[in-house]
Amino acid sequence: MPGFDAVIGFLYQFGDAAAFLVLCASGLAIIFGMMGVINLAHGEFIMGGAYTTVTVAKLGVPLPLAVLCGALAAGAAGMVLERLVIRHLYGRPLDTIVATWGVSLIASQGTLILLGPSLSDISTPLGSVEIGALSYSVYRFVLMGVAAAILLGLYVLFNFTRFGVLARATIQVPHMAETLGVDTRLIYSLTFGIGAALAGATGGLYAPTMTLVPTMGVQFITEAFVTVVVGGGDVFLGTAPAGIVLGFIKSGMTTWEGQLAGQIGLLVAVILVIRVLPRGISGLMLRERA
Amino acid sequence: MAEDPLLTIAGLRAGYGGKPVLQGIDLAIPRGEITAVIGRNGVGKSTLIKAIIGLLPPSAGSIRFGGREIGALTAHARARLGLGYVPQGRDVFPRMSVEENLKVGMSIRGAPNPDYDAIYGYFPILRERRRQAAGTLSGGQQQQLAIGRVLVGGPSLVLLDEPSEGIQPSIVQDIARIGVDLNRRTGLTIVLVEQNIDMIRAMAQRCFVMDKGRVTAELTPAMLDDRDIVRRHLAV
Amino acid sequence: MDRRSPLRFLRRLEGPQTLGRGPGFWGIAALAVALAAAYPLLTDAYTVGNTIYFFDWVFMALGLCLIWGYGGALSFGQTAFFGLSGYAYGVVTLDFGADHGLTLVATLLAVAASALFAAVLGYFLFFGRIGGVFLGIVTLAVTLVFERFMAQTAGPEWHVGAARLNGFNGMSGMPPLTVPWPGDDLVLSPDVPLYYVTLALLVVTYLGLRLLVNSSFGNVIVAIRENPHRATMLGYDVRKYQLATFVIGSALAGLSGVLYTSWGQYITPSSMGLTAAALPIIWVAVGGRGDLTTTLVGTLLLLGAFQFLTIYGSQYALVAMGLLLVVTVLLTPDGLVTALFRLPRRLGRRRPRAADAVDPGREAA
Amino acid sequence: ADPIKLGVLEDQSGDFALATIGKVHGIQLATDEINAAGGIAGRKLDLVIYDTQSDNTRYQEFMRRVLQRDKVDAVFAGFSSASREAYRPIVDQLNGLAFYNNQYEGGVCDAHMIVTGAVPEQQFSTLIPWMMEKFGKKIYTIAADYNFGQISAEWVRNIVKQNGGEMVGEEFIPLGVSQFSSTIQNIQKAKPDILMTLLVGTAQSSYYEQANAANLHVPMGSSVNVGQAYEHKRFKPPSLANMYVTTNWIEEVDNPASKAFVARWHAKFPNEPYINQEAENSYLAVYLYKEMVERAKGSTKRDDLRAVIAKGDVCFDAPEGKVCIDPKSQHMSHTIYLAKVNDDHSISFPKVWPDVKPYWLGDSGCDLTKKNPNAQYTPSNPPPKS
Amino acid sequence: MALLETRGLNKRFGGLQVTSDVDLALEAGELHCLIGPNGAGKSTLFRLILGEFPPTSGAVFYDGQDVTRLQPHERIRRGISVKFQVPGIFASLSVAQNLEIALQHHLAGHGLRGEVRRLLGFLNLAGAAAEPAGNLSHGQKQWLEIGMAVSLKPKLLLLDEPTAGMSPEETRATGEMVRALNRDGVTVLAVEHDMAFVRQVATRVTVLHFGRIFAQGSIDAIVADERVAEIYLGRGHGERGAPQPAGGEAKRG
Ligand SMILES: Nc1ncnc2c1ncn2[C@@H]1O[C@H](COP(=O)(O)OP(=O)(O)OP(=O)(O)O)[C@@H](O)[C@H]1O
Ligand SMILES: Nc1ncnc2c1ncn2[C@@H]1O[C@H](COP(=O)(O)OP(=O)(O)OP(=O)(O)O)[C@@H](O)[C@H]1O
Ligand SMILES: NC(N)=O
Ligand SMILES: [Mg+2]
Ligand SMILES: [Mg+2]
Repeated sequence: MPGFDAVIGFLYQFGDAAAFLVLCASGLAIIFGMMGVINLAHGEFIMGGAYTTVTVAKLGVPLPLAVLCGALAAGAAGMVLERLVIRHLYGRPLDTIVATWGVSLIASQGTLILLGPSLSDISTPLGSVEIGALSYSVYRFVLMGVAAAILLGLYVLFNFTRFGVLARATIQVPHMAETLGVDTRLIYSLTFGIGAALAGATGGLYAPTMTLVPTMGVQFITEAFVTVVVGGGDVFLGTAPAGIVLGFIKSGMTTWEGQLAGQIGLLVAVILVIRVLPRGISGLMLRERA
Repeated sequence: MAEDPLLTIAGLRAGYGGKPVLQGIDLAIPRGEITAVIGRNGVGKSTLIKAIIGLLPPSAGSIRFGGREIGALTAHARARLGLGYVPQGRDVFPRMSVEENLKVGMSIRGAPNPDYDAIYGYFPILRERRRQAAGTLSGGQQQQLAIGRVLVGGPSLVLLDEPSEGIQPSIVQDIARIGVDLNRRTGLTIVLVEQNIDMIRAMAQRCFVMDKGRVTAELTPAMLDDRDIVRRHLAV
Repeated sequence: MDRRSPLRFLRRLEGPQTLGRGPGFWGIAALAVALAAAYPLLTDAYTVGNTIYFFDWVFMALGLCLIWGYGGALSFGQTAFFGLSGYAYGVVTLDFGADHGLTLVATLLAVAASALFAAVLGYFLFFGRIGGVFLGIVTLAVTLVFERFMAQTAGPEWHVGAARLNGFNGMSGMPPLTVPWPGDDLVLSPDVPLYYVTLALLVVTYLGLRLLVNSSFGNVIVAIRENPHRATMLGYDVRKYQLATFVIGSALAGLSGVLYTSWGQYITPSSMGLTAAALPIIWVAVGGRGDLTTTLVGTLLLLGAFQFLTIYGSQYALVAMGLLLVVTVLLTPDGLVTALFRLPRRLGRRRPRAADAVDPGREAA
Repeated sequence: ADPIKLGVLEDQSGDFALATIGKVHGIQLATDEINAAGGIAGRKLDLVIYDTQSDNTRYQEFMRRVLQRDKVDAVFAGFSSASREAYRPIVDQLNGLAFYNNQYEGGVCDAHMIVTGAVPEQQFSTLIPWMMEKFGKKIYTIAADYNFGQISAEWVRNIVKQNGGEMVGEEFIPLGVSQFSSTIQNIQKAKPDILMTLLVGTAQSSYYEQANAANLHVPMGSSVNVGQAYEHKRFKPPSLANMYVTTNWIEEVDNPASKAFVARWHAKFPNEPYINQEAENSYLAVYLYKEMVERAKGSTKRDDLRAVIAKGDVCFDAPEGKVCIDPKSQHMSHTIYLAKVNDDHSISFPKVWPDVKPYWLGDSGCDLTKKNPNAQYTPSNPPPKS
Repeated sequence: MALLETRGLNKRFGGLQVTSDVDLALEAGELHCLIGPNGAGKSTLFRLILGEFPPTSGAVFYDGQDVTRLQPHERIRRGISVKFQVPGIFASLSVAQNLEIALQHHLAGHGLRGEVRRLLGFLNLAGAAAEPAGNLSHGQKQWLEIGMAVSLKPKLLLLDEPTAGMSPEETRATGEMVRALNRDGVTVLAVEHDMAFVRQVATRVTVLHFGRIFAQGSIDAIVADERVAEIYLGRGHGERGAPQPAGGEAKRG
């Protein structure tokens, strides 16, 4: 049944591409989409999460726990970075470009110096499954599920919890939140930490499938930024549909014309989507809702 | 009252980037009173309010609240002691709904069960627009939200910076009435920066006049009854 | 200066939009140019060639300063124009050679190509009301599309006339700038004559931009940066001003591309990649994006510092660069060179600038 | 006597550091050995080393610097072909001499360049016929989408055709791509007997683990993996199992000269994770340079050295075996080892081809003893026959 | 002939009808005030007149021409100018530069600098000329914005709450200035909640309520209108529309 194989094959690729985009973007959706910090060190948080996850997993810790360790490590690093550097830059988001670029240089080259040019990897768990004529990595289905779960979790966290309300208030008008009794420093620190932890989790989740090198962060950064920006102002109403739309275009173009077309197609789609929706996808959705 | 001021300011100096604005303010705000601060544009009224709530670090002087020195505290720490602040220019959280804006206000006292209904009772339009993004409210609606947002936290002192600005006359009356009512029922202390003589006269029991970063006069309740005296001081 | 003097427009060399005024500033500037002019006579061939190379990038930085620092539109894709012009120079010169001043024609064509492309792209962007980060991401996407496309043009089918695009390995073999000269053409390989040509171009560009930003045009573009809505309500067509700024800035990036390509006789897709795209932003931001002089000085300082660190920092070079960037941003909010500019005044005044602690008056950007 | 100065431009940081830090070490090891033994014609060797940070523009800056400021006698430079192309115009402009110590896509015909790495005709004309004989005639290529990958894929195509095989697929992957679900499906659908993987860079090497996880197991051939980025050491078995690579040397090569070389290396650089083929190429390049200078009676002038090369008998007994320079192309002959990656990622060598010559450039018209075109050619764009 | 005329202007935001069939005509030379409850749609009407967003239906005529499809800046160029409810200034540019940018349409060089100086004095901002405009107090920003609006030498001046945050004295001065402009031929449409100001300047008043024109007439007629008191002014409004002292005991309690 070649038709059936083709459909399943495409759905799998689509899910895989969308999950990658969403996971790349989820941490950045908070740090950039919400806090307005242009975090060029996002990739290094992912790298840090991946390194931690693999190191811990090699000690015999089960993978899910190891990923959690990766997330926590990246989250902690994020909170430290926030305290030392980012905190001083909230009034001037564009300067965060320079600072986080610097941080990214330090992190990747520091890792090279301390840990060498690469870290030996762990294998992908869960084996494979045959559907029709093709076989698929089961772990990839898990990634898709996790991506969906993370989006849902964030949506709930930021829209239906007290922390979420205070975080959004802090980010929108910080001095006003402060005068209403919100400990904005704590909120900033936690929010940044959550974003960094999500990046770490992404690194941990992809660690078993990728080569671990100090510069691996750059493989995520472009995708992360375009997904968040195409999503637009509202982090959660934006990132999910952006991941889906861009994932669809990328996997479609890849299937049709190969990886180059997928890559270029993704970027061209970004340009066109923003042109049609100058405030991103969530700009459209929010307008319709109002 | 005057023997036990809720807020005492002494020798307060503050400014922006080395440019002095407040040049040594001495002020006592009696507990349970409504005090107005008046003065021309740019004399430093908003600056004073910002220094009290903690948005502007003082370069000298002291601020005591309920007997405690708060000059070194962060703004949120001051808020949690019971200071509420309604800024000039409203500063609502634009991409959050009206209700979410109110929710943030609860942080002032960390009140677990905020009484939204009381606020909605004062400002019915807010109930109607509960789910609207605050940034799309009209100017006057935003002002009402800014006031409601502070009241929901149950502060013991409210700093109002030109609350009547942009508000329709009938609601200005309502706000004055609400202020006086809260003051009487709950002993809420209010510091009011205003240009609207009638609002001052309707609310304030005492009035300080500011000029060039200093308090230059104090109007007693009796003087407040005479609108020409007030008018003259506003015109300094 | 006489009000009717034909040179009265020169008064615009100073103004609220630029740091530095009065005889003190211009004296120092003249001294700097004089030193720069004497420099090749005092140093070795390597330093001359290397300094030209530094100069080559400054045009792109100045262009970005105009677009971003003055106009408020962060273009993350200036390297697209850099690359476009570089390749255009390569194609034209490889196809038509370097005789009869053709390299100069190629330079003009290449810069015009960038300007034209910027006009089309800018029309698409600004008339579509794309701004803020959206603009940054679209321009970044454009330069990455160029990079990825060019990277795979290795095959023989990718050529323009005799010029092979040559994929990721890059296009090489184009002639250096060549000036027709009685007797023998003057070939401007990276040496003293090219140094003077580049320096002169730089001085002219810098002064020209000063005139521009202090003109009423400059007033409007900074107004748009501050508050586009207000600028519209003063009757200015914001889109047209943004477009014009973008075209000028992008043409300067194109000029950088041509100079770089003819300098090293080489252009590669990676000069349009993510790292390359971020660098101009770093230079401009570190120097102080709000001003042409700080951008110019900052870019040169940073290029020099990075190279110095790479030479002497061994494996710690990148770490040191990173630290340098972080520390600079934290210590000098308005840019390193801007802070240096203010230093004399600050020392004179002996009054600390406000701890930018909380400024409720400022809208969160 | 004044020391002989050698410039070294290699990527000790950035993307390529993984494969190139060892190249610097190889040069340092050879230099130390030579200096300990009295230098070259009585002159010590002095290294001027710059980190090019995997950035083409750094090659341009530093190539000028070593030639003009440091006035080195020769330069050892470059990992990626792009970096080589970035500095090559400058070497030509300033009349320098550069050694490119890397396996690459071949075709550089430039009198200022000496190439010590292996080229496609050496690696593919050995590997592909051998694999087709063993596994079958249907070939699928995945290759990095740039010059190296495309030109290598062209070689594969040509050699497969010459040997009566069939290409069932060919896919080019942009550099930096790390997600391979679609590629893996395409390969599954095409059902090849042999998969040629010409993947470059750390991102692309994620392919192997992902293919393994999707249960795709086809015998693989490569000219670039294992020998450069030692994926078999870094990845958990069995993701690279059943891969066959032709390389002119890797750490596992099992002969006395090679073992002694590895031992000397680890004594000097105990923390080196792996010694790859480019490290050996760099090491032998220094000795080759010594040989040339000594035969030129101590002259380091490029023309004197090229006159020596033109004699056609400049050779050196490298760890891999004897290597010689081809005067027409200034490329090297090599011993080609067929390395097989076993299930546990150990290496065995089913076959060795001694003295494989870099014939293509010379045969197709590049002759540096007569003419210097300063160009890079490809099979579809060969040198003009004169 | 009407200088400005809106015909059946409707604007909805999602489910919310913000203006409904607004037909408002402004004669050339008129000084007209627009009042109405918070949220009535006054600012929205301004933005429709300026073309900041398209009306859901209806048209705007200016100077006899349909300008509904013109871009905002094109309308400004035809002689409309505006001061918004929330001050819009160029925050990091100096106060003088703010004015310069508005004035440079008409003036250059010496004349420009002279006019800037004159305006600074007039706006009471001479001391702050070199100060970044963002550092001004709220009231000073209002002044500056009025100054910019006037600098365009408009035929039609739209003022949205020009005296918000001003003291009674300043309010009166502003009223005088508006009247002076009007005497010089500028047509003015002002939104204000300050009845003293409205009384001081307006020849005609329109009341907007729920996006509809609710009442129109002289200030006396409007103030006397029971229905307007009901929805807008409140009972017993004073000069500035604020409450009368609510009985001695309330204040001194
Ligand atoms: N963020 C700031 N930076 C620098 N100077 C400022 C800043 N905010 C206000 N100022 C200056 O401080 C002085 C006092 O301003 P403030 O806002 O306290 O005045 P105000 O009395 O509240 O006036 P208004 O009635 O107009 O609101 C003014 O001269 C103003 O220019
Ligand atoms: N973008 C929008 N989305 C949804 N509702 C909006 C939007 N803009 C305005 N509104 C609503 O339209 C109504 C009219 O607003 P407008 O600002 O015109 O009132 P106004 O008459 O100027 O009031 P005020 O006197 O308080 O300034 C308000 O109820 C407001 O909430
Ligand atoms: N030469 C290579 N492998 O790029
Ligand atoms: Mg104020
Ligand atoms: Mg309004």
